[in-house]
Amino acid sequence: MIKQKVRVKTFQINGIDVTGRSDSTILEVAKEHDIHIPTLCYLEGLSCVGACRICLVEIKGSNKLIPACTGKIKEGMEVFTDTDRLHKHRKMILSMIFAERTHTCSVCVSNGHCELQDMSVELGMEHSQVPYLTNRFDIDASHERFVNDPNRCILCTRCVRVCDEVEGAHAWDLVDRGLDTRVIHDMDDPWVESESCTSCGKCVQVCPTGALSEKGVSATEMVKKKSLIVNLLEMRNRER
Amino acid sequence: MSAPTDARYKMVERTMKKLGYKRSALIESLHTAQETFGYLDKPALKFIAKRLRLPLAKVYGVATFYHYFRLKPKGEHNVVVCMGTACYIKGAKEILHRLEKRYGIGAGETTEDGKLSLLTARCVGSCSLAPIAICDNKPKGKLTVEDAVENIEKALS
Amino acid sequence: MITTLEELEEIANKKQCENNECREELRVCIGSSCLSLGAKEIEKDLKKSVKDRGIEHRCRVKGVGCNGLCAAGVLVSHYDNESGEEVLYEKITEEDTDKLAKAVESQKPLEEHRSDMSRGFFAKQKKIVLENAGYIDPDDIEDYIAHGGYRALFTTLNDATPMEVISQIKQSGLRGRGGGGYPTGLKWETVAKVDAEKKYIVCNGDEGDPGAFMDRAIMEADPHRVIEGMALAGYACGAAKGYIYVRAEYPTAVEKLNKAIKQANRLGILGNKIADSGFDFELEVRLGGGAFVCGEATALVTSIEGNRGNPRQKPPHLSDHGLWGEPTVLNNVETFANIVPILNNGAQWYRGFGTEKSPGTKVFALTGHIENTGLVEVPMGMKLSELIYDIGGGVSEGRNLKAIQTGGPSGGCIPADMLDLEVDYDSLKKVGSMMGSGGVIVTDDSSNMVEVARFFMEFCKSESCGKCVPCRVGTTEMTDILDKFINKEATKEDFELLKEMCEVVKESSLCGLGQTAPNPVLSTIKYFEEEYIKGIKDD
Amino acid sequence: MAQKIKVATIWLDGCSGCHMSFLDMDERLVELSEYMDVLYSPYVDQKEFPEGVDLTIVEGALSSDHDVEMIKTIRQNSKKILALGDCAITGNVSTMKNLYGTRAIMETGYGQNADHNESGEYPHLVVPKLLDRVHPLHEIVPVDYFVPGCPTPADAIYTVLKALIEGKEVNISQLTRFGK
Repeated sequence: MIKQKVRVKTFQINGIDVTGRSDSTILEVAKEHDIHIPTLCYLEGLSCVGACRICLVEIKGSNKLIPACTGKIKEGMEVFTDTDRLHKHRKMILSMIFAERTHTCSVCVSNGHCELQDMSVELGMEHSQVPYLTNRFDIDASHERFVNDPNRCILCTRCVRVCDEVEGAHAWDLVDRGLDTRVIHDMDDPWVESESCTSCGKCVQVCPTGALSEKGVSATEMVKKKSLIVNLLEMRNRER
Repeated sequence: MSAPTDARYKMVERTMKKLGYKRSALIESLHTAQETFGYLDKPALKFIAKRLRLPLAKVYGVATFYHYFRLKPKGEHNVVVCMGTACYIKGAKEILHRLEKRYGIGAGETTEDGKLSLLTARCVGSCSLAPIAICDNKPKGKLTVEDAVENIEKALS
Repeated sequence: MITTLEELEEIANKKQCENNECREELRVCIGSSCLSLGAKEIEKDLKKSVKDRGIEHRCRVKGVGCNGLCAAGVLVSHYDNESGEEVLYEKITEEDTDKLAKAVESQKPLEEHRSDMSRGFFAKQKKIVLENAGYIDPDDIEDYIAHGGYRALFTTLNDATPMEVISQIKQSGLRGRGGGGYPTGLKWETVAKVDAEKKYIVCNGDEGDPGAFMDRAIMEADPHRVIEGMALAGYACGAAKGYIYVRAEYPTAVEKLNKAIKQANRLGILGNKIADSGFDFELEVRLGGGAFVCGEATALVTSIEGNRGNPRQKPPHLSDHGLWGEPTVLNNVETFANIVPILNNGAQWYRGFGTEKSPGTKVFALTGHIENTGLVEVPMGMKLSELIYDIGGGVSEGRNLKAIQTGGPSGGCIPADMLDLEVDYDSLKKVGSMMGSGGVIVTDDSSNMVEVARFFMEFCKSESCGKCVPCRVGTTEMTDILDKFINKEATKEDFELLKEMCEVVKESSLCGLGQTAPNPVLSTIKYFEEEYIKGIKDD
Repeated sequence: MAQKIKVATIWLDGCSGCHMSFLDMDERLVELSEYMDVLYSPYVDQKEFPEGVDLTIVEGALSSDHDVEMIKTIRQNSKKILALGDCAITGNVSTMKNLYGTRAIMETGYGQNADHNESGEYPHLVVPKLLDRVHPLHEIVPVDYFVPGCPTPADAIYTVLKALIEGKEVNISQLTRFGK
């Protein structure tokens, strides 16, 4: 493995001078400086995958757009997080997420507490620019406490990551690929039959939409504990 | 889970042993399992997961990601229609449609009597013989729609 | 076990003598294309016929790799070791084998199957990568050695420093043959300079572009050349372990490579302390599983690690975070196959072929509506017209050339009026296509270009790994929109949306698959816009 | 005073909740009536969709051949179309049947769940024919304004209409959203 010394790097975000530890990501440094970059698949405390492409930023001198969550900072780089080009791309990408599956907000348990819905407000997306794809998935309500509705899943893989990285169970993973990709338990077994699931419910709490929810809540009632993971990791580190 | 008594598991075990039971041996083990069993059923996948100490979900995720792996048994006879570009522009689509109609199954499916599986390939790399189909492991190149049907009729009879 | 150059020469001499014992050779092409036309049976029958006629002492029958003219398979070449004369027979079937043996016996060529070797298809080619293809027995390491094999490795290990190797490759100007065209020497240098305990050399044999089969032919016809190239890369970069990632759909290539590695291990050409130097190099074959995306560098590496082939965001590049997090050199089969001739003949010699910015040759797979489908190797910078007409023989009679598609699903269509284009990395890019791995698909005027674009879009859709949104959803949406054009149900708004989606998917997708997926659409819009307009309904 | 804006409102495949919300503007309706005339609406007794409408406010998705015919007429006869509420914009609850197909829905509604349906037929003579797939408005005709919500809150409708009357720009996302 290559060892790198931790130093400090200075660069610019939106014309503002910022500094960060040399191994930081653009998103981390932006957060430290109260510069907001919209994110969706990112969740503090989990690994970054750069899958949703909402946090794309522009780097001066490069034609490529880079996700802020995985992009490492470089000395002297000039990052832009708020350009017309980015707005256009983000809006189209968000349209694609809405169009991919069936997010009927009005009848969703997470209505009003949904990160996808919030993103439509933040990005000013009031209608999908792309046609809706109709793709039906079976709902798994076999577990006594939780429900998995893949029709509302955006494949952010937070559930997969939290189960593997924080709970250590790796009960979730992705199955198939492309548009058919789903999150599953074990060998696509019903949730209740999963040998690996500990029923800890972390996946439910980190799910940004109504795809994973608690049983017994009705529309608009599912409020998730967003800071659960960060608190958990802090507590663990304190014990050591 | 008790160790499967089926002697064929030894083949899979050998591959895993050769690769030191490392987690990275997963895909190679799946290949061996498919070669040995003809397809990957859940007991075989579970066996590999246990031996390589991998989560079940991960093994299943990998097995379904790669389209070379089959999770269902193949038919007695198999026809793979190549859908690569060269074959496509020389009429592979029509061949596939005709076969789908003739046998009442879609690509990737097996007839109810288990006699015939109709499969497609992304490109079998024999573009100079386009359009090509592979009937029971024998490549049949420069096909016409009629040839294709005839070849299968012959195999099935 | 051999440890010195002298011992290597000894094997070469012995094998050459053995080869010369028989004055003549019948070389049966057992490349995949001919194989599927019954080449294996033909080889067996020929052996029998030759024996029956009692001429086995003067004529040997052997299987060789692809010689390129796949359209005319099965190909059998009759070679005279003394005079160096060669007669090529085409379209040989099992019925012809005895006639052929008779022809050898009577010294009268079998005219009705004789192929004209002076025609453009052969005359205009320049074989560097494929120089052994069609001549040597890929199953026999000694035959490779007899043709000068492993000399580059032994001489380099004895006389050259890793930096000298890299400097030769840099000077040669060799660029990655996988499609991107990144300078190989620079790539090696980056990894060589990294201070790390473990490094890896990985060969990308996951040739997934529909219509491309160059790498397969190389792996099947001359596996040792790839192995030698990789070992040299290992020496240059300080890596002791390499992997060749091959599609499971190429069983013959896998078999030949495994056999070749085994033979090399047995002779001590791979393993510990190669050529009595301090250099160790171990090589393993890994199978792909039918996922085109695994041709992408980060996906390929994660697949070797035993995972779903999901790419990850770059940077970091493989050169500092590759296989198991270690610095890794990843090159394509054809790139590795170029290393040995460069080191044997020198960078200046290599620069004598091709253009200034793209030296050397490129292997192309000609397919589609073209007379001579098959594999050809030509100097970079050759005019498209030469490639299509002089070598390829043009389109079928009564038809007109419409477009040439290069670069597979990541590439684009070049219209027939741009035949003067000189083919290299930069010129193709300039016209909106790309070199890709070397598939050249020729379409005549019977093809609808929107359908061609749809074919590639559908390909990307079903090969999208599903990780990032623009590729997963965008390729599906664009396939649906293209369907509207094909069914003549599109609106003007659809056309605008299609163009907009091309831009977003291209710029915001995570990996090369998504970033290049819109190229076939963009290039067909650029050159064949009227075919899209025809798909827009009136009202 | 300038000429009043000619407005139409229509209720396609939706629950009428957005029209209720419209009425929930209460006394502000009186204020708006200073600036606009409602020519055609469930609130107005007018059978034919008029010509020369300035703004048509559409609630609901497109589910039947009649809906499609209507929206095409509306597009022809209106300068601007405002899609009001999630059904018009996303299809909302109406499009949930797309997942199962129209046939399956008819079979459930008029077969399995029917108390009396001896003939086993689905209504097809006097009611519009259902499409194979429900569409939001903009998949069939160009739409000028999108004001989501389920139902769109009265405040949002008022602010948007007021902005339109005054020719001012307004950030719709700050007023309402999907599912609100």
